[in-house]
Amino acid sequence: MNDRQVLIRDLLLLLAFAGWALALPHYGSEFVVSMALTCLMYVALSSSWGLFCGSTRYLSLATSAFFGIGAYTSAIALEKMAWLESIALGAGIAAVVAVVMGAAVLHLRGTYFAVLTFGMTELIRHAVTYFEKKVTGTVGRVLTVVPDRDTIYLTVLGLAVLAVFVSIVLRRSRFGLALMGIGADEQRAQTLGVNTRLIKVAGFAMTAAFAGAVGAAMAVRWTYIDPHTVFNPFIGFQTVLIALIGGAMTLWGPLIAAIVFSVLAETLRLQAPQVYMMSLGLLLILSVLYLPGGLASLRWATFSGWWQGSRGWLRSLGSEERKNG
Amino acid sequence: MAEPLLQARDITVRFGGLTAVDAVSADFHAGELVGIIGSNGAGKTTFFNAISGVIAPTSGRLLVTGRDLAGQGPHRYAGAGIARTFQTPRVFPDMAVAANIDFGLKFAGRKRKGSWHLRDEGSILELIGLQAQAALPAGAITPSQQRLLEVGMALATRPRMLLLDEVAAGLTEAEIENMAQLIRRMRDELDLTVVWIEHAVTTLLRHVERVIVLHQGRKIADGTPAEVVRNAEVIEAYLGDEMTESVA
Amino acid sequence: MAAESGDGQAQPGQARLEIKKGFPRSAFGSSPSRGRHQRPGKAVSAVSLVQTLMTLFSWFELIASGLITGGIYALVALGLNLQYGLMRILNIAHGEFLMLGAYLTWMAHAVWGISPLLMVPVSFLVLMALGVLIHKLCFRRLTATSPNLDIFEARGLMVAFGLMFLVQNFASFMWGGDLRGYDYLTEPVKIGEAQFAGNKLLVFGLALLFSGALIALLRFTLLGKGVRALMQSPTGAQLVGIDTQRLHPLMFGIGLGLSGMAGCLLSMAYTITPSMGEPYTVTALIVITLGGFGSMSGALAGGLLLGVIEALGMHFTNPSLKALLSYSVFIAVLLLRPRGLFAK
Amino acid sequence: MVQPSKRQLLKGAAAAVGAAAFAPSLFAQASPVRIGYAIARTGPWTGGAQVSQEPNYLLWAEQQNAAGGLDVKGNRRPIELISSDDRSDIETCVRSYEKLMGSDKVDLILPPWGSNANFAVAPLANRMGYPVLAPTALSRKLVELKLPNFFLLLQQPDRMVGALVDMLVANGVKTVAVIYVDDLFGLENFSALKVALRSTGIQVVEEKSYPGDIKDLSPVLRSIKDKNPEAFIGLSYPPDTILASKQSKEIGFNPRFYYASVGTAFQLYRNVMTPAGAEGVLGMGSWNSKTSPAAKAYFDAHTKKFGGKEPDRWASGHCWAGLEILQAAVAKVGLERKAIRDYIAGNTHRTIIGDIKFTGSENTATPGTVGQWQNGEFEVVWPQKVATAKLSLVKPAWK
Repeated sequence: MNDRQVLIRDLLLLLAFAGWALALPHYGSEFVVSMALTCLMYVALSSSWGLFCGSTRYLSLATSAFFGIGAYTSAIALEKMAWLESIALGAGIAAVVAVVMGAAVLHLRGTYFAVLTFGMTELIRHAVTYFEKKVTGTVGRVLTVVPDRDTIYLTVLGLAVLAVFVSIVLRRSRFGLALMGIGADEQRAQTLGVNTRLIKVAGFAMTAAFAGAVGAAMAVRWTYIDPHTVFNPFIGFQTVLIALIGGAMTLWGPLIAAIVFSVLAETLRLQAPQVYMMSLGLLLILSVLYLPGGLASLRWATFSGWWQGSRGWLRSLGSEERKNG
Repeated sequence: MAEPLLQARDITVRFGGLTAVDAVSADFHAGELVGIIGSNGAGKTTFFNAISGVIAPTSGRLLVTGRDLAGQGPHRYAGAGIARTFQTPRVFPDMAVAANIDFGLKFAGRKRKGSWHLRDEGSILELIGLQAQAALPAGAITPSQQRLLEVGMALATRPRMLLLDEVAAGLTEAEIENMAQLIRRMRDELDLTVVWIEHAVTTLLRHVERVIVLHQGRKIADGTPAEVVRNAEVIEAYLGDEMTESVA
Repeated sequence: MAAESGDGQAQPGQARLEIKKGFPRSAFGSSPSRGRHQRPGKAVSAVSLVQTLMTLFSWFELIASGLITGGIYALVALGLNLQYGLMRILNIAHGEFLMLGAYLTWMAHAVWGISPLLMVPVSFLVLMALGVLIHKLCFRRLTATSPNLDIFEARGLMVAFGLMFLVQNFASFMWGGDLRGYDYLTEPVKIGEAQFAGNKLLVFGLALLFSGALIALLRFTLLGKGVRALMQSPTGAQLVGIDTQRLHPLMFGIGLGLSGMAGCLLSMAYTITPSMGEPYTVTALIVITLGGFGSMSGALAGGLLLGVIEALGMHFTNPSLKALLSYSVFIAVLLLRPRGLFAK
Repeated sequence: MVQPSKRQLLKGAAAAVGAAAFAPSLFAQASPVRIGYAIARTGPWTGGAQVSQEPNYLLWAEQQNAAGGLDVKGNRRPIELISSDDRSDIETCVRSYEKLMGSDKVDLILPPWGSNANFAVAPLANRMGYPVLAPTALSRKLVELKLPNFFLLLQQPDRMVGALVDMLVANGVKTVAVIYVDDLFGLENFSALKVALRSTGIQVVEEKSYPGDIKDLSPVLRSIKDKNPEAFIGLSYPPDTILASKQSKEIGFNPRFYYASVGTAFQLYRNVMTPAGAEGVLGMGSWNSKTSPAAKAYFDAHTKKFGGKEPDRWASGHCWAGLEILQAAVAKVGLERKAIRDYIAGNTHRTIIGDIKFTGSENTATPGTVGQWQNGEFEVVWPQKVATAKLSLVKPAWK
């Protein structure tokens, strides 16, 4: 019962968010829309990262690898294929790479895994550079077929909403439960019948598919892509930071953090770019030290303090968060 | 006699140069209540880990109702109906007690029809006596309640065989008795094969019907408690006294 | 002085060319893309003898230059090895602290004219103090609040990420984003026929010295025993009277101090920018992976090995393959020999 | 249009210019001309952007405002720069320009730094009808996009390496060794070099590419030294230009002609290598303060404003030339962007680096040039008609 109410609440919130974002291009200025686009990009990346990495506690730094793969795919495919097909292809190839990568590294945990995913991202970047240079004779690609901005916006919005929607559905599914079990105690989950290897690879591939799709959709904004820009580790770092600061295991945390950060970035960037980056670092440290559950947990803690026992649905929200957290 | 539920054939586990389990063979039949004893480092837990898939044996075969599962992952064992607990309870601390039970039901327990007592979360909670704690996070209940929950989680996989690793450790006298009751009930009412490791030999020998004794990785005895305590090798390994007393 | 050696160089060089032309190629085959270059004809035995000698010389030069670079790699890895290998803090901001050391040195040299050599101990001490402070502010709390080592590692990594952003942008804020550099000890030094830059040799020498000192420190002193005990069993260490409250910050501080010192030395040989840190972090990671986390001698050997592998790889194939090569080695070692190449 | 400010004139108005987006309109007489740009102030692009580009924007705005403002068809109007950091990130760069052109509706934009950022901004600006005069974009592919509003000030690879090859041929060079960085810049220049060398008798004794973050070039340089080429050509970026120079000195590799593309023209190069050490080194350079009196004035003003920081002798000049062209266009046709574009496309412009004329997007009037360090100054030494000093034929040993 409670669970059902939470589900309905989450879906309604998502619907409201989607509706608001959908309406934005009609009344928002050019600037607001492009800011919203970046914001949505990080909502999609961080939420999908949280899907797998949040619940299983596998710290993947490979987001930029999948992003880059998606970007390259759409750069190549767009000449022959339709827009959505290219995006789907980007997601597909990223997922395939994730399956291969996951099969090789997902038995390692903790910082080993983080370091390895980072290493593999760099390896892919250098491999693509080398391949491009040897085979095509140049490293970058110019994208000449470019859809208009609204199409890109709608696509990224769709991906962001899909990422959150999948998160909502997933945490009520066996798959999501298995991921959570892996995060809590992988071996225990195994002895209770979870095929952890399969689940991990599938979860990793799913995260990768989102990153690939986002990469495929965003790359067309840059006209020219080369390995250095699309495999930029910073994209991966920022995704992880946003997810963690927001609360990687919560549903709305990454979304909240993505919005907070976009706004913060835009306001601080103009006056004091270094200060923005420094406060990003500081915020991260503080949140790890004092708020390991992320921004979303802060909201819950304060709210529950104020409203304890006053409203039924709020209490159910609390227990839901706790169950997920 | 019917085919054994689990046949361990020459199970050997080596860690580097150390042989933790040395060519141990044993059959476990449906409905048996078997104890495994041995001093520290005798290889009890390693043997358990091997027959539940947590570690792959270096050599040997593990036939579960005739199929060799040696080298497969623990989920295959769980799927085949072999459930286990761990020495230190490994519950999911952030999930509610009920959700911890639910976990097993959703995975290994999903494919089998359980007996009446294992029909759902509620019935299992009732069996282990944790209905009152159902909504609490598993990390918040007492350590002895966590031991019960650990057993409950294993039961939720609706097993045919239950491997219990020192479930009585750290419990009070009364709690041990309670646990032993539960174990007997499970065997009797759920028709489970129960294999039970305990460091406290006295407690164990009082409740099991058959004992396997491991010493320095090797099986040195296998029989009824009464037989085993008269076994010369066992007495030598164990200094005897304690065991003879307990059976008397 | 250098002028003479430079001018004089052309003549013998030209003479040598005739004999040496075929050097690497004859042994390893040639890549067709590498230019029109005659292979040596059928060699008369006397010529081939000379050729072998010259080849030996070239080998020496190549391996020596690889070893020197490798020494620098080992130096870069020292601090991180202490922090990650021994304390399980994956300090991803390692390169940033190195950069800080480099900037301190550059500033001291460019503004006050202080000798970079003098800055070696200074940057060590400054960074060490900073390290102790950072440990007290961040990692102590982290140790106290993390339920297990896994979570401590993951959170430590996140804190280090934060430090990376903080330090890098602090530098950019303080000193701007321009490339910086200065000229110090760049005079070539001759060893036999081969020439090496003075500052590189200095860096190499100091890398060996500090690695050796650290190995000795950890192996033979009470401090080292304490650290090793700490790694094996923190509570046990406390029981035998090791003060973890002091030892931890101190070790972290020494780690950071070593990064600062490495940065100071590197600034003699390379240009510096606020964003220079990342490649060094990666290099350090690769080196300590090769050597096995926490092993000082392993890291030294790993660094030297990587330097030689890269030098050979670059010589015989292509520098572009260098990154591909080092990452492949890195990943292969992590997957296949996670305890390091030299682990038994 | 922008509302005329009703505020009182405050003293020191000019000093406020160039600060940031919210720089208030302090000028009472005329509404400001709002000029926007995003450029790297943090991240890896900063080094280039803060040497060759942004200082020029600031200096230009300051000079114009000190003179009473930018001449818009005879009316002097103050310049208000609206700028932000692009964090060396393409997406941030694109977003910033979308904001500038779409929301802020600035009067004019100035380009970001580097080929990649210009690739991203060019089609956008083209669509919005903003003319862009890019001083730090170097790629044939950008020319091939055929964007009517986009103009590249730098000489393209074929011209630059063409001049280099001409110079080598004229001096009887027979053998060269080439290293090039693994990106668009390196590859385009390298293929242009190959084309230019084809009709000459010059032999390439070694050609190797390397990744941009390289820390050690000595194995490559040693093998090149063994082959003893008469000329060394490094198609390199500033950090690797300096690395290669230092390591060449280290191993005593000192060919007759030592050329390294980007970074040689920087003041930094002289600081790092010392004036004596830099002596004779060749690189991409197109002007210096001897090129023209205007160039000298610019050089002095730049050095004075930025506390001794000199503009580089290559792209800084192009950047300034771009600003000169823009200034002339606005003076002639006002702020109507289509008219500015037509003015830029249709005329030959006199600038501090000489005449500039565009064919399509490409600057086809400025010849390819070669620069050389001589006595602590980076001189233009080739071709003779734009040379500021005579080519010194034998490079002295590294010092």
